Amino acid sequence: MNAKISFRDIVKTYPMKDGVFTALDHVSLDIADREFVTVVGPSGCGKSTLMSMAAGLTEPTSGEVLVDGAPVPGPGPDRGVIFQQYALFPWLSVRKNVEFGLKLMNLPPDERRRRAEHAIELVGLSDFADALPKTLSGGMKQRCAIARAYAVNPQVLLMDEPFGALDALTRVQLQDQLLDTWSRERRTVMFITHDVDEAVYLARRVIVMAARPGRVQQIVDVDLPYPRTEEMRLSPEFARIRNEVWHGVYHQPKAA
Amino acid sequence: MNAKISFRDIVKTYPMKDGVFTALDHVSLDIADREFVTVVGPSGCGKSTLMSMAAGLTEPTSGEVLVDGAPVPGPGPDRGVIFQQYALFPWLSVRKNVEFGLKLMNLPPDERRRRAEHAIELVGLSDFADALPKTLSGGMKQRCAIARAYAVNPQVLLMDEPFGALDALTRVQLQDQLLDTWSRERRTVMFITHDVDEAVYLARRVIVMAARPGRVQQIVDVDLPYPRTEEMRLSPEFARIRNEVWHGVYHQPKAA
Amino acid sequence: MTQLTTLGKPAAPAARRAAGRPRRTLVLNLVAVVLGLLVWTLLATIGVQGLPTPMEVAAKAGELVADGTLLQDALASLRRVLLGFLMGTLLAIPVGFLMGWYATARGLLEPYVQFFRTIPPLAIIPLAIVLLGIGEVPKVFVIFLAAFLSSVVSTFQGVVDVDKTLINAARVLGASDRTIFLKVVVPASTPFILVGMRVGLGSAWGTLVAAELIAAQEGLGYRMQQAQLYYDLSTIFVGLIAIGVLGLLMDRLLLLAERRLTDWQERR
Amino acid sequence: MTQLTTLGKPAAPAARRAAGRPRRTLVLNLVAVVLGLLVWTLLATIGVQGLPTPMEVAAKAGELVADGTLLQDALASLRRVLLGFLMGTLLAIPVGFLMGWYATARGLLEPYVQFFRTIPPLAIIPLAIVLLGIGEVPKVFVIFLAAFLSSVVSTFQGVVDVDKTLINAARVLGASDRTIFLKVVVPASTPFILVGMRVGLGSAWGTLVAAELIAAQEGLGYRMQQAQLYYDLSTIFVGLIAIGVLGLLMDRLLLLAERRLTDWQERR
Amino acid sequence: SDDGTTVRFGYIGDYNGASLLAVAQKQGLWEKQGLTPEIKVFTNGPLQIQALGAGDLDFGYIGPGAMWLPASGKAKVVSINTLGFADRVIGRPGVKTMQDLKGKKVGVPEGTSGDMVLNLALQKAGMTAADIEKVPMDAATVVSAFSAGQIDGAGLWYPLIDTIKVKVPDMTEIASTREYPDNSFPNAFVSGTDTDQELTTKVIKVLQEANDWRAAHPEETVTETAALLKLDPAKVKADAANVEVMSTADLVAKTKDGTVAKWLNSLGDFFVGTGQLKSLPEPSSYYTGDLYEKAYGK
Ligand SMILES: Nc1ncnc2c1ncn2[C@@H]1O[C@H](COP(=O)(O)OP(=O)(O)OP(=O)(O)O)[C@@H](O)[C@H]1O
Ligand SMILES: Nc1ncnc2c1ncn2[C@@H]1O[C@H](COP(=O)(O)OP(=O)(O)OP(=O)(O)O)[C@@H](O)[C@H]1O
Ligand SMILES: [Mg+2]
Ligand SMILES: [Mg+2]
Repeated sequence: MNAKISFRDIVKTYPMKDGVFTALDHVSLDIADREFVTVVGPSGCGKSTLMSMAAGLTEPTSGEVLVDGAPVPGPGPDRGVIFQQYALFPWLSVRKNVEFGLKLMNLPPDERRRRAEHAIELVGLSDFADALPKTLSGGMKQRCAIARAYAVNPQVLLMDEPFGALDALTRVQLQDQLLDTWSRERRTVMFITHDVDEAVYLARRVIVMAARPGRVQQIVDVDLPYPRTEEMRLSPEFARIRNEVWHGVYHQPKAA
Repeated sequence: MNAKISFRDIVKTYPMKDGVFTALDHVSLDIADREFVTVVGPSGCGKSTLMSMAAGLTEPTSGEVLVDGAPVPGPGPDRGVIFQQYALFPWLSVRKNVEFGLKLMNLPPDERRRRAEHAIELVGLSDFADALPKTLSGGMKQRCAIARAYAVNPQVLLMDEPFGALDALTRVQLQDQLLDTWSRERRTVMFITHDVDEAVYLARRVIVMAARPGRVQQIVDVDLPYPRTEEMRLSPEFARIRNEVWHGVYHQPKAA
Repeated sequence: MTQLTTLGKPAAPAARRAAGRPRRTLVLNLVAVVLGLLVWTLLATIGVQGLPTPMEVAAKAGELVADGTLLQDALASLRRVLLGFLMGTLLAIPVGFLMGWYATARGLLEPYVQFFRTIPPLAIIPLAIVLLGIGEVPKVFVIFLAAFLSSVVSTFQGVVDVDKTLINAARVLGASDRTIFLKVVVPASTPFILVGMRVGLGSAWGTLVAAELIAAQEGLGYRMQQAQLYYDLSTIFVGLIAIGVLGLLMDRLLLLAERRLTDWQERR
Repeated sequence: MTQLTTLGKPAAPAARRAAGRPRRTLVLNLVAVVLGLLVWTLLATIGVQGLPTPMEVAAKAGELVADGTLLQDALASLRRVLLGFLMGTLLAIPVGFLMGWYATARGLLEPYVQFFRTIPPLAIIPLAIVLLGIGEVPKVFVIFLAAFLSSVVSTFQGVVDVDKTLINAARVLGASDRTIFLKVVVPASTPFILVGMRVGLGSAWGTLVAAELIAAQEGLGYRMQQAQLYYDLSTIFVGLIAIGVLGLLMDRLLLLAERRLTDWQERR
Repeated sequence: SDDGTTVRFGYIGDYNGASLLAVAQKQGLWEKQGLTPEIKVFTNGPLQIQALGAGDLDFGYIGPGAMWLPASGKAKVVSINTLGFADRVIGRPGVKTMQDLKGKKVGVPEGTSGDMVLNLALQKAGMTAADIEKVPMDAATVVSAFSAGQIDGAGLWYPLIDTIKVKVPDMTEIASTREYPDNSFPNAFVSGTDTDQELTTKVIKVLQEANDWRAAHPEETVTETAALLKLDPAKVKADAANVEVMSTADLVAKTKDGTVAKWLNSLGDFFVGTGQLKSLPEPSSYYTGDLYEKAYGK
């Protein structure tokens, strides 16, 4: 299989006062090149941990993470990450935050400028391009983080609840934008969300995880054609898949 | 009118390099005693700013905020706050975070313990009571912040997107718990959310705000009886109100 | 201003405070200085033997200003302190980074940094003379060492305390260690670095007297030692006050720099 | 351990590093010390005039240990430094808080703190003798002053930099200023406070020689000054090394305290 | 001295500063006068004068370099101790006369006896301070700077010169204190300005008896002093070689015939020259010679 990212029998434990806590328990998962997968699961089931391994920021206790068939070489600009906690550089304006990654690519200044402007516009922050993060509202911070990741235009996008702090309309707009970009440029996307609707609407496959210990519970294929449309959200097929995912998440057999 | 919290002609501006930015533009709003209002509106429209004024943490540039008819006397334990950014004390365990407010009330230790345990259990963190915040997932941090506010059992609850980082099931559970507590003990609740469904499900009135400048656009009464049930979510009346709110938020006439 | 309006104190006083702030601080500073002078006068006139009064010191200062000695001494000392201080604190930043970032560098450097930090500058002088002679170099070196050693701890801690998520954010954007240092660690630890610089500044001035033990021909520290031989307390006080005032001025400049550099911080 | 596994460096080395860390650090420390001794021996045997070799110093140390002088001196100095250091840094915490929190306190205290920070301890001695005599009190006082002045800046900065949202979170739970100070500001600024304490510790030891100018009858600083009368460099080196080692040990203890106290921090 | 029997006595940890106290203690001379000594070691004279002024000390010891302090009324000299001949002007190998130092760097701790001997040597050679490059520095600094070849000459004293000799064996002694018999460098014991006559007399008595014992037992004195100072006796002995000890009778005689006053005046001249003294005070205004004579009579 032509896997872009492979998780091979991943175990992640944390030492605790009383024994160890198993955050991920033998998780294996392949994400194909140019695939869009979403990950859902109860709070604390290890979604962020798994993603952080793909980013090269966390090491598994045992098991292996492969990118393009080779062990993950640490973090790199080929895999863009949007963190659950935004992680903006507080001393840089919105524009400078977005340009941070572009500077590292040694782009000519006007090209850099252009791409930053574009990403900022995409998330609707043009009027705040020169504002410092501390003056932004929660949703605006999140959008800035999104713009920063988009601007670099990485091959793989790892997104941890990227639209969690956004109002419904902005959210739908950004979902459609993301799908649009993805289908045009065919990036690989791993997208964590707690919104089942969103998970189904975006993905080719929905990874349903279970908690205590964190593991892959079920993988639901979404056999809806791209481009996805608002009508599809109302289709019976969508409702069926939605229910299947919901069921997978919330009627899990209790773990040992 | 028997208003618990009154916003009287509130203006909030921030100095900018080029002139001032108007975050709130002549906002007036009364929240009755024992009322449950939700606030929705686009990202950056001033929801958090408004709430922070009720908490006594931010001062309006002009206008007045009254609590029980008197100018807001600064922050106090009568008004519990759940911050959009959680604001947990990173050096305290979940339990100690939750007990923080209780200690300030000079409760006897076992009463304190009991109430903390209860609040922690309510949000499903019992197994992590002794964990430090840095070891919690995003959703778990948010639940800890919720437990901390609940434990003090304040007369007024000011909640800023409190369920934003939670998975759908946990979210529904906490919504029902909140409604349950609210109807039993009849607290005043001001609840910010970006989920229109949630806004309608919880509130007696939904305050719809508009952005640029931030202002109250519309107030939608929700004439559904309490206790609210899952069936109501599917009722045509719910759908109608939901649509009205959605319309209010997303089809706003553009401001000058 | 922002941080003051969000102080969370009742509305009116905070607003007033925000408005009148710079002037009020100045007034308080003046009050403090006047109080200090009063206490001093009291000590000098009533109790303590040998203590010159502020008037005597002022007269002596007048003399020293008139014949140009004070200006010349101040300039000589200022040059030494500035050089030593700048080199010391600027070197402390990369060294603090190395120690905070690479376990190897830390293991190798830390014993020395900690060891020499506790060694009094007076004790370094013989070695400095042997290795560097008796010109300006050993004087600046002693000051440099003091400034470096006292600010490196702070810088090091700043590096260690940088929020991990910010470093991760830079890494995933493809930043090298060097970039992370310059573009993330340095700005993020600016508050610590500036504390380090302010502490280093204090050490630099505090070491001046010791440094000017090395065959100085002029300088505030040298003048004070001369005066000590003659038990000329007024001149010693003029020297002390000149050092204090110059130190205070430089500290204010650093504070100003800090305000501008850490504007992005959310704080009270 | 946690911070090391999240270092973001390639998997294998980081894991290895985490496992072998304490031992590796120790080895590196030892390597550093051995290197230092080599350089010293080289300097002493080949180049530098008057420098005693490590062997000579060790022999002198043996003598001083044998006749009990070293132990007695070390204890006397340790007592002074500990007292002065503890009082100085503990006072720095509330004073730093007052200055960081109340604009009035800041306006009144800051000029003095900044002023005295730049004044060399040597210059304080005459005043200390006049006001406090020649017993233990003025010695401890001089050390206290040095420790206080160098750690108060750091504490102050820590207070100013405490995350506003945490203070707000405490306020809305009904915390008074006092509670906020004890329960939020102090823990949140622990990293700064501990930097302050470490810098203060350095200053305290560094001031020891000056303090023991005040008619000390025993102590490492006193012994070094005595040795200077006869230019007995070996004894001076024994004193320096004893000070350095004691300082290093105390610093390690502080570091240990820091590790335990700031365990909650997310960092590399 | 609350009950009038405790005497707080300051000293400096070398042969001159400590030998009498070591002897007095060992020979029980304090007890004979009904006094209890409390001796405190200092690193220099001015600090002791300060402690005398602050009331923390009753008596102290100063070298010639600090003699301008009693002369300016800060203390009283109660007894001359010895004459020091330890000071030299030294030069790097090849420097043979003061003329050779012309335009060269000469390190000197200002205001000390090293400075004095340099001045005298310059005078004798018909030169002034302007003829050399006088570099003021701390005594320990002079040692380092001279050994490291950073300066060409120095005004310094033994035992520090011994240290230099080890490093620069062929250094030269250009001038010595011994060459200036009219300009002796006496060191002395001092008290505060308000002298309690009775107590002072008793203390002088102790010092006189110790002085005579020291004059009679030079070897033992070195041993006792080394023991008190925890120093190598050889070092103390070398130190003592540059000291002229006089018997008490001799000192009394020299007080009577004005020799002591002459010494003090010649020091005073030096201090007037440096600016440390504004005018030359009458030695009797700060040397309590009468008490010294009386005590000897008892
Ligand atoms: N440093 C740590 N020490 C101990 N436990 C940790 C640590 N980091 C994470 N965990 C635990 O690992 C589990 C998985 O965390 P993770 O952040 O991956 O959850 P998540 O699925 O992203 O949850 P959420 O949806 O709430 O963000 C959690 O139970 C958390 O408590
Ligand atoms: N310190 C500040 N300086 C300048 N502008 C600020 C400051 N604080 C907030 N603002 C601005 O005020 C506006 C309202 O912010 P607020 O946080 O209240 O929005 P919000 O409605 O809560 O948005 P969200 O849903 O994204 O959290 C935003 O446009 C923000 O940029
Ligand atoms: Mg997560
Ligand atoms: Mg908000």
